[in-house]
Amino acid sequence: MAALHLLGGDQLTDLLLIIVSAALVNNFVLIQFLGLCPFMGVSSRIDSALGMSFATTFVLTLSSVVAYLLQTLLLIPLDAMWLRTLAFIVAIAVAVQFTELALKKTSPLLHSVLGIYLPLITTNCAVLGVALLNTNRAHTLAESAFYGIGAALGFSLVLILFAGVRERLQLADIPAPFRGASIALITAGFMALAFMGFTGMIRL
Amino acid sequence: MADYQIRRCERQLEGGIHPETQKALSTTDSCIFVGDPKRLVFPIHFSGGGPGEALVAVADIVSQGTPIIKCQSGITHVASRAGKVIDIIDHEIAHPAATKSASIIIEPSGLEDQNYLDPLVWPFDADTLRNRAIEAGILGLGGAGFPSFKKWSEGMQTLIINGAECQPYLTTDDTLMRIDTHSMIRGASMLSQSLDIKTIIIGIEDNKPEVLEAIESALKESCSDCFFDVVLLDTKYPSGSERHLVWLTLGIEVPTGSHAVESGVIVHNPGTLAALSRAIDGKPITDRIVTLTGEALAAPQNIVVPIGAPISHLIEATDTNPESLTSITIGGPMMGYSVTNFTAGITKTTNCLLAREVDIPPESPCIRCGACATVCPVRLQPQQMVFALKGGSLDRAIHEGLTDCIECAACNAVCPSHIPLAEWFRLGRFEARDKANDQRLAAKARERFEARNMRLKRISLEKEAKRAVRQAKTADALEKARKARKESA
Amino acid sequence: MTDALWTIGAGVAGLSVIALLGGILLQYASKGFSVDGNPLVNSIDALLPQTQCGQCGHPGCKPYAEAIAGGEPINRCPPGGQDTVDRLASLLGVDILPLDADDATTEQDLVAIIIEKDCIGCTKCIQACPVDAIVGAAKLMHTVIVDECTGCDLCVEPCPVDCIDMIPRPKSPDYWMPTRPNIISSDRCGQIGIQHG
Amino acid sequence: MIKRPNYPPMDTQIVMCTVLIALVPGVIAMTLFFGVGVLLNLATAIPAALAAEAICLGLRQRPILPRLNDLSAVLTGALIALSLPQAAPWWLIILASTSSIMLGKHLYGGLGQNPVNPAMLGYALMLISAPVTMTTLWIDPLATPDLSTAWLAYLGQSSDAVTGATMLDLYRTEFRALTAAEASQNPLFTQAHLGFIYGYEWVALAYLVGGLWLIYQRVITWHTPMGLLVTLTVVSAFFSFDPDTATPVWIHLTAGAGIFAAFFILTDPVSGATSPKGRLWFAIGVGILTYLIRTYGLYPDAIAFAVLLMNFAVPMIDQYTRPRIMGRGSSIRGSGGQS
Repeated sequence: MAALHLLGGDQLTDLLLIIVSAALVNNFVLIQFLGLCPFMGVSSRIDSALGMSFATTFVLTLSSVVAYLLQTLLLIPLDAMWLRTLAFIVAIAVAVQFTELALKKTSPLLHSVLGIYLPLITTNCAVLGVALLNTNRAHTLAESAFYGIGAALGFSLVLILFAGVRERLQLADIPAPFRGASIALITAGFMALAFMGFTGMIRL
Repeated sequence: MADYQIRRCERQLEGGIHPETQKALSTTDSCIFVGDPKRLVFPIHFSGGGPGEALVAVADIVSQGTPIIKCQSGITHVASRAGKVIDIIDHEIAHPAATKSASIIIEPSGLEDQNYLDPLVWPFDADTLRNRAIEAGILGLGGAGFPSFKKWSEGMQTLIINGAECQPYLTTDDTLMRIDTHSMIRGASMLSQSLDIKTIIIGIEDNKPEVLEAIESALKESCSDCFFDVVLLDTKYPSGSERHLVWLTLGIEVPTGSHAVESGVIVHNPGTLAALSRAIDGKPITDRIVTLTGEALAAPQNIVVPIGAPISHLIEATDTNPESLTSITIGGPMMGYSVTNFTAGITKTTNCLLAREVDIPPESPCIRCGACATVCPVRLQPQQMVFALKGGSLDRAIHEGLTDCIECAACNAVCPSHIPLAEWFRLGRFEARDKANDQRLAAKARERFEARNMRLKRISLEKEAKRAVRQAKTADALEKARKARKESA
Repeated sequence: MTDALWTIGAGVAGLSVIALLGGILLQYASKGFSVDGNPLVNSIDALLPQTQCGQCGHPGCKPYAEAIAGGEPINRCPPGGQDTVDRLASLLGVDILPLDADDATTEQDLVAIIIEKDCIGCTKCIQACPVDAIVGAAKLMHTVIVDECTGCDLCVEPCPVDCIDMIPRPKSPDYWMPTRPNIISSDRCGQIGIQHG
Repeated sequence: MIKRPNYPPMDTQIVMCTVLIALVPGVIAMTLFFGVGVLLNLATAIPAALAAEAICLGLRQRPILPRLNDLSAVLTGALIALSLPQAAPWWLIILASTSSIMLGKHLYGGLGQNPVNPAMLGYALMLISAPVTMTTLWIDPLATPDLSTAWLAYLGQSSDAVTGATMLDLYRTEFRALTAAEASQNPLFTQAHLGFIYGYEWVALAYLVGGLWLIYQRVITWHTPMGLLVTLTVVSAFFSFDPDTATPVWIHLTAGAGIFAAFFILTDPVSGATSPKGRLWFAIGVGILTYLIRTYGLYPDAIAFAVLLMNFAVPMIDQYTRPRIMGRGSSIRGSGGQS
């Protein structure tokens, strides 16, 4: 993306590319098929999709930073990289629990709407995936944070768009056997097909 | 000579359509009176002005002008001819509900027996005029049948005479404004002066040059103190919708959910004002002009008929055999409704009987082409609303603005899939009304439930307190008694 | 051997540190974000039909709303019908359950009416009415205020002389509803009660 | 003088028919430059689409004839036929056409219910499933094949002599290493066709004529084509400061499916945005995505993916581009929740 180099320094360009790559080209839901559970579960209404997006964005960004810090400050000095997965899951669980408490206070309706999916962010493979991919790719702190943000943006984008489509599908005259989850899964497949158009855009 | 000006409207209706007007079909220079029918039918609850009660009993003899129905809104309907009440039964009515409803049947005697009110003498105040409108049964004669006096609140700035008559085929107002111009202007002036309104706007579409001429000459003869602003509108449907006329002539957008009156504007049909003028002279509404038109009629024309005359009687007046028609549309091709039973009597709101063969092609699925949105005069998205309604979601349709629909049916006219959009919206609006009513009842029930719980709680607390006092007293007494016993022992 | 011990020690220490930090954070968060009451109850209550009939097993709609917020099934409200269940499911993001009711007639909008000539004026129905929609005094005839009656039928049982009937809610004489336009054949037929055609 | 209709034609069938007529100039131009393969595509795709439509309607126990008569399946078939490579084998065309109708349309309930453009869905499915066939079998306008060559290609034995990559593809691959001056030495530029540089431009012009006629007939509005073409022009002009690496604006507009899509694909009312403002945003989105995917992506022509991507954004666009209702302070936003 030569043009982007003209817009800012290389450092900034790289960070932007990381965001675009994580959000669109290697979209976590539609290309890497991570985080499908909340994608199918919380996409029947736009407002709950929005809430889930905010919660996931927060958790993803927070947990990728925390995971980075854990790794550099604790796991590497202790030479305990084998604990990575375990440590990350604990960190993510804490972040999710924190979000849940905060959400319960600030928006009880959203808290109830997100219901089971909120604690499930803990086991949202996208979250753990981001943390692990960050360490695999030896991202710096800023890169980790931006990768998390990019993944979250991509997740939010497809979740909200998908919720919009599903709200329309609820009114459509869908053949009886395909109603509900089946047409949603098919549509998600077509959405993944459309996102394949981004393939090859950024090679990172 | 009254002060007046004639101007062309500077605003353009957004959306709207140009249907073939077909007005020439029924336009005539004069208006004939037809003979009295054999019987007159007055629905008790559907004559306009809300549900009513009969003021007469079977076998009563009534004069022309005797009150026979009193509505909830106060409006009184009178017998349009002298005669005898022969029955009060469930009878077919000319109404989109297409049901039978309790009606008073009167057999005209043919006698010139009139029972009119006393003429009002100027000056009179607004309350006198309101009472007169109630007694004379003045309703919006344009089709909606809203009790006119309810619009006459204080602080109004403008009276608009809605002479647009934008629906195709209709020439009722056209005829009235040409042959009864003076009554209309007099009624408007009297109303304006009693309400302290200075400006009267007359809105007419530019396809009625004869009306303009008639109004101009009438205004020259009039000695009204009001300023008359005659506005020529482009011929486009639905420029005669109340909120659109207000916007076209004054530039005021009547906010959603409110009426023109709340924006300081009264809008009346020319016929209503002419009827008001006669009511001031003591004559309640007994007759009205009806346009009989359509390609299926032998002699389309405008006629003056007594209220309550059966539809078949009107059809016969055009040299057409009623049995040759399967159905007739009441109220014009756009917003009218179909009636198949011709024994129903016309009401004050029946402005047009339209007989024509229409071949509506079968409906096909909506392709979201947006033609309806292009012509929607309130800028709704009919395609989205009908998608929601057909999908079973009233809430979504309401969110899209269903309750703002004026049911003008311009969308119906342009839909390439021939979807009866306006029918869906009418149904949706009725359902929305019921739903709002349910919610209101639920809110009331919640309030009462909570109030009762509070009361029960308070009562039980009071009882508790009383019992405590009582117990304390009893304990006290016992203690005293015990002490006394001890002492005595 | 020391390596292994070191590794295990590091692991235990690392995890302990993480757990400690996380625990402290959450401890403070739970204090800082503690909530009083449950505002969700009002949103649920708004969807209930407010008949206060008690068929859900709770004395009124508000208590049932509280119970739902506490996790009770959403399908216990026969007067609300399946429609209410669907709305609740949508609000709370839970699965739609079939209505837990004996028959389908419960959805009909009814009101109580007192056969006035039979009424002995015992005031039992007045005490039973959850919305104070029955007026009257002891030994005097009672009457239902139709507009306020929710059709809960709680007054029918207590009446010692069986003088209370449930009738369909009377409509204004000029009430009417437009007919539904024909719909071209659709898989939604069942959903909106139209025959295949 | 043709009478200009007041409203869109009064029937779905007439709407579809008008669009089909508007395709005719483009089809003629394509046949002239790319050979009878175009007609073979049409002759295969349209019956396949009709058959698929009939089968689906039959399975759903719906009246078949009225839906076949409205010509919507014919139009979908025609659009997919014109989008596919001209030397495409028969199985590809049939697969593309039937999957358009069955997956793109009837899975969602048939005409008027589909959230994505059926033709573009079929195209994208084929592009993913048979990438080589879909990218190499384009006819070289300098070597218009005769009937027998076209027939052989139809049967699956295409000849390298007449096929190749498209102009857009050349710019992405071969020309990238060349300067603008070197690229202009390509025979496509040097061998002028009837005054124009190469065949693509004639085809684009023919589609433009058909498209403008559609606007004149009020079947489509100007918003969508204008939105796409202006966006594509502006974006590609903005990034073409280095003529040696960038694909020229002119190529962006005429060499790919740009004009064809602007007037015939994006204007599909069912899957597109529904308000004029929404249509504009939809087209702008497609324009930007098309440029991005064409320039940085793997696929030579990006219209299909860009259209599909924006199709998924349509419900959101619709919710935020409603016109302000008369009498209301602001326009309604959002979906108003569920049920």
